Amino acid sequence: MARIGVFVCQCGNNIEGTVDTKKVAEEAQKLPGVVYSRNYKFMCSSPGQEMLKEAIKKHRLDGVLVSACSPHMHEKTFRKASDAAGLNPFRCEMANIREQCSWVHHDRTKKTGTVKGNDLTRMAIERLKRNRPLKKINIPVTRRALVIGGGIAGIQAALDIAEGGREVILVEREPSIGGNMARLSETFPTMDCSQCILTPKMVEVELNEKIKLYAYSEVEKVDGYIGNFTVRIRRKAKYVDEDLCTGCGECIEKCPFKAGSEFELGLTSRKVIYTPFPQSVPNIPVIDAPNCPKFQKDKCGACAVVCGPKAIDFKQKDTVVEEKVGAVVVATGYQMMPNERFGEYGYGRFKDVISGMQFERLASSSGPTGGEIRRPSDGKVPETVVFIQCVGSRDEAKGVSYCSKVCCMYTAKHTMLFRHKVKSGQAYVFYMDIRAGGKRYEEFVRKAIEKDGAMYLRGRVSRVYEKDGKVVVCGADTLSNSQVEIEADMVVLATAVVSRKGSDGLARTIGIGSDRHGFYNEYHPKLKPVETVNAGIYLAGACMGPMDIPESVNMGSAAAGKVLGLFSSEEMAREPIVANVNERVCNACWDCVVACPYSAIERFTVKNGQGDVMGMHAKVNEGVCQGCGVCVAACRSKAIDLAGYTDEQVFAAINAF
Amino acid sequence: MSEHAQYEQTGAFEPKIMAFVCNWCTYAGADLAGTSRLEYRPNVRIIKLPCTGRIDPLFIIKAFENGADGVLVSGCHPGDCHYTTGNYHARRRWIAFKSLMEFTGIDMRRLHFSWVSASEAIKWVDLINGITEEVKILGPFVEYKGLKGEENG
Amino acid sequence: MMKIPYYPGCTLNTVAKGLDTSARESAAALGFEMEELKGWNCCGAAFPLTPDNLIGLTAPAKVLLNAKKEGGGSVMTLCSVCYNVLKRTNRVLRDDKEKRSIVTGFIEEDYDGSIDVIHYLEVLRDRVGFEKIKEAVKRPLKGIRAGAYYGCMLLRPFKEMGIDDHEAPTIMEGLLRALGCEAVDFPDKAECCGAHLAMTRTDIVERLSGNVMRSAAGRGAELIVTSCPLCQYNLEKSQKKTLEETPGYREVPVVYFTQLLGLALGQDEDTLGLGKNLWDIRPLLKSKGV
Amino acid sequence: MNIKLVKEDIESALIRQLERISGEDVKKCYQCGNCSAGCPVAYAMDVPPAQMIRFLQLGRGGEAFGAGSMWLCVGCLQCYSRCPKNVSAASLFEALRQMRLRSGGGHEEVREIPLPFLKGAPQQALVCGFRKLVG
Repeated sequence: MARIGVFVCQCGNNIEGTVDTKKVAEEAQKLPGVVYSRNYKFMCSSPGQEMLKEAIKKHRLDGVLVSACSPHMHEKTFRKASDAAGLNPFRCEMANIREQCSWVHHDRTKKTGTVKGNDLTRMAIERLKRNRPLKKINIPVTRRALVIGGGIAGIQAALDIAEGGREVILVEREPSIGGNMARLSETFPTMDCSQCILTPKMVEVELNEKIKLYAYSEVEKVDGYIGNFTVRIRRKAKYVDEDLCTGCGECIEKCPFKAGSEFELGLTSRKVIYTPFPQSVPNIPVIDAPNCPKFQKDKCGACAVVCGPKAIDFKQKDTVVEEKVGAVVVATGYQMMPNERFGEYGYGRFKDVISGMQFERLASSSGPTGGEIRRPSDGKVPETVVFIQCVGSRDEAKGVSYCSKVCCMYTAKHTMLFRHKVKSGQAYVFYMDIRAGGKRYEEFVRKAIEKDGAMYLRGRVSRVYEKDGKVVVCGADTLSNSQVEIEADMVVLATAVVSRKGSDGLARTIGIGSDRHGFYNEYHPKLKPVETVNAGIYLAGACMGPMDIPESVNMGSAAAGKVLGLFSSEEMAREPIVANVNERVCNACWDCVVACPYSAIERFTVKNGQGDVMGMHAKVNEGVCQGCGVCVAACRSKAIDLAGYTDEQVFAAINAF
Repeated sequence: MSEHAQYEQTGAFEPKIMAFVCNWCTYAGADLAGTSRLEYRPNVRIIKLPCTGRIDPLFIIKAFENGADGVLVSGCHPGDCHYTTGNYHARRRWIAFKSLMEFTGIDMRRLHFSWVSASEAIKWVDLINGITEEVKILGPFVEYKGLKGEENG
Repeated sequence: MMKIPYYPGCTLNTVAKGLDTSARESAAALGFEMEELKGWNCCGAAFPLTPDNLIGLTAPAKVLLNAKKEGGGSVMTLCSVCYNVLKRTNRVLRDDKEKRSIVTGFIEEDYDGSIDVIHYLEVLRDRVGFEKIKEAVKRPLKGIRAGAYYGCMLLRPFKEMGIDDHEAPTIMEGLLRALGCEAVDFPDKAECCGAHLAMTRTDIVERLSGNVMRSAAGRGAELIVTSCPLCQYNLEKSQKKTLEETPGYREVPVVYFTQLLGLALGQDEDTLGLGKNLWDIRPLLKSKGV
Repeated sequence: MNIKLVKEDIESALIRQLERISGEDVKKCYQCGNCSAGCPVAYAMDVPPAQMIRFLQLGRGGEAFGAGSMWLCVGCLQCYSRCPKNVSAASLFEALRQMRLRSGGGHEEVREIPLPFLKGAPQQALVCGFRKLVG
């Protein structure tokens, strides 16, 4: 027989006002298994808790029911007190007779409240009798993190985690880290040079002993769960031995072949053996095999000839490495919408219609024109430049319904850069709305208009065509209600920020969600902005949605903070409210596997000593299970139960109704 | 006359309602009704579960068997589930289960499914008052109680 | 010989006879026959712009119904407007069951939108092929700088018409090059000519068509081809005004693309109906030695 | 211009009827102005397409009906094909015309059309023109 103690709280007059707690205690005393029952003024007070502890010891209680406020309020308090008195905390239960009884039934005669209070207490006692003692689950944590993506968000996360003393593996797809930020000229609203603030951070990554950088590599597979992930990384062949290469650049110098530069967005070309840009980290070139005659026709090989340390290795193959990590930060960034979708703006047909990102390169002192604004067609300095905002963004017809968030600001920046470099120039900006919400952002846009004389036109451009060496822009100015035509020398399209091509594939690989635009889903849009549904996997930067540099850095640091929190001890304790499978009953229909929102259930194969397959059953990974119980209800053979919410407990409560 | 008077046992039939609610939304919503000192019919008894997705249809049948005259299932709004998709499972199960219950002769006015978020105390109050009123008109549900009696007897 | 059911439409039977005859002759030379529908009526000359105007769908539905009854899996048009009206009507009848039942109830016979509406240009491109046309050319139009004017109805709305990119179409240029011409690209090739405003607002038509012609002439076009009788009419007629207003502007003949095709395939200039044009193409041909 | 805004106008039956006939939802338009920018006849309109839609959003049917713009739209669909919100100003113009024509008002008298035009023009111009402009 159980030995249950019941404590009915008066909560001053909060409960006592409409519930006769003495009577509730007396009624409880009559129930089988209840050996002790009383009411008290404030159970949560120190004397109340002490009383509870003493009663546990004195009456050798094996279960405690506190009939008081909502368990959301004080369940932790009483479980802690029980634990201190040597009672398993999960043998302590609460009945909610305040929020869901005394406060909502105002019958001062106490009749209504007492009836309900009795019922709730009785149901909880019956449930409590079936509570099994549970132990917190301890999961070992590999205190090492993986950061996917070496843009500013990933760099920030990696540096912060390393700063916290933990090892980081940073995986970057391109030959160099730096991401899109490395392409930018100046940054709004402070106008400091992007590379000047980014390059030192890139170097820091390279020098930090805690960070292992895998450039020119991709994550192929992520297995496991929080604290215990196994990651497979493909290191693409560079055809250059990293250990031998000194980064002298002789090979690049002597390479006779060229291909379009990805980094410069086609504005110029690069060698076939190349680093994306001079400040690349790591400063190790890669060979672009599809464009290299050595690979295609077995000709040339100049790079190998000039390489002093003999680092060129044409026979190099992709390698796959496996790493164990405890947490993953996804910081894969964004890309710009392909402008070819805008036939009416002539991108791709007219050389002098360029994208905003290309303009960044034109304005960058390390860019193809050395920072002079020269148009691509003939290298002339443009006098009139038209900037078109919302090219793709907020355009449902083209599939992007959202605002790209950064274009208003960088377009304002572009007009300023243009005006600073071409003093006699005139910038026109077509906009629909100006979204400059941010510290010093609105002032920045006003400065572009008032100080640097950019002419802002509220309206959209209908079409662009070439005429006599000019690009004619036909648009509307809805404020003056007229059609406007501008004969421009160059047109800059503020194209939409979109998710990276293949982002949904990576989402599936690592088990996180993405929205219909391919941006990754945070766990909660307000309260858990860097977490994902897959515990131990965090997000940083524009892979989650369009964001600017400060926001990306914020998120990178926030994700790092989360990772370091997780890594604060070697083991991670968690509530034992998890599902468990009765292996003998499980008939391996896998309905639970399909139902589980967390992929926490695996198809487990039972083998004997000889390795023969004896059978299969579902197996819950306690590290991943969040305790929702969906699998329990889905299981046809009743093979799964949820600790803390077992069928037995629920039915006991129903039966006591 | 104070409001409570109408809830007093006047010898008239007072239905018993059992509510299966999720821990994160509806339970918290019901708590909020308390902290806001809203008043509602005392006929409901709540059983808390982590998620509506945990609810086994058998719970509902058992509730009827144990004397419930009406049953309510309530959880987070679609898209707001603490466990991402648990309430969708509940909804799917509910759609299948509903027709089965209808087939077995349970008046669907006795069985309700609703979304109540942690902030919707007023919705909770209206819901409970509404269901209580509706079930009161329907009268006691006796068919399943008989079953239990036979089994026990 | 491949037979393709053909819907001429009203204008091709009268004012735009040249478009009809040149197309038929060219088809014969290229190995297919245009089989005119036995029973046909006017398409209505405008696809209703509002979705609740179903009465406007009855006339084209009747045309499509007849085409189906006559046994063809498709029906071909030459006029851009007919193409637009028939193709879009066909799509409504195919995709919208409710509208279909109302419209077919009105014409008292059911039609399910199951035939394909195609344009002569599509036949040339997709069934004959520009390469084959190039081989069939007997009189290459070497040295002629021709611009293709598409107008509106052939291309828009893109989702429903889909014959070519609606912002930068190239199908007619492909044909022009096959005939030996130099295809001149000009920005206004898909801008409106003014259409039926010719009836009430000649000033607007003169301005819009004038813009098109100046845009083409500015790029060096000596000749314009089109597939729409109304465009042809407007572009041709408005030039009187353009000549008055624009110093240095010289008249540019506007012909149907089929007329140029017929010419290159070696047909007689008179049967092509070239003499009926306001601005004669023949001096140009002569000057180029064609 | 001074407009007094009232809910009754914004939700007026007239505007709803225009929406029903045109199949368009005027609320969808966010006034980017692309239709006005690309419309070939906007230069001649007293109320260009975007502004016309704005009047409808404000519930000002009078301004929309009072303008001559509807008689100038030829339905070239440049507005619709470039609209980022898939709104067809041409359909709204057509709905305005339809409502006007259905109520017995026409824009053109047949006898005013010059005879040489009637003789020489392609039929399609007449058919199309009559359908759009004549009651």
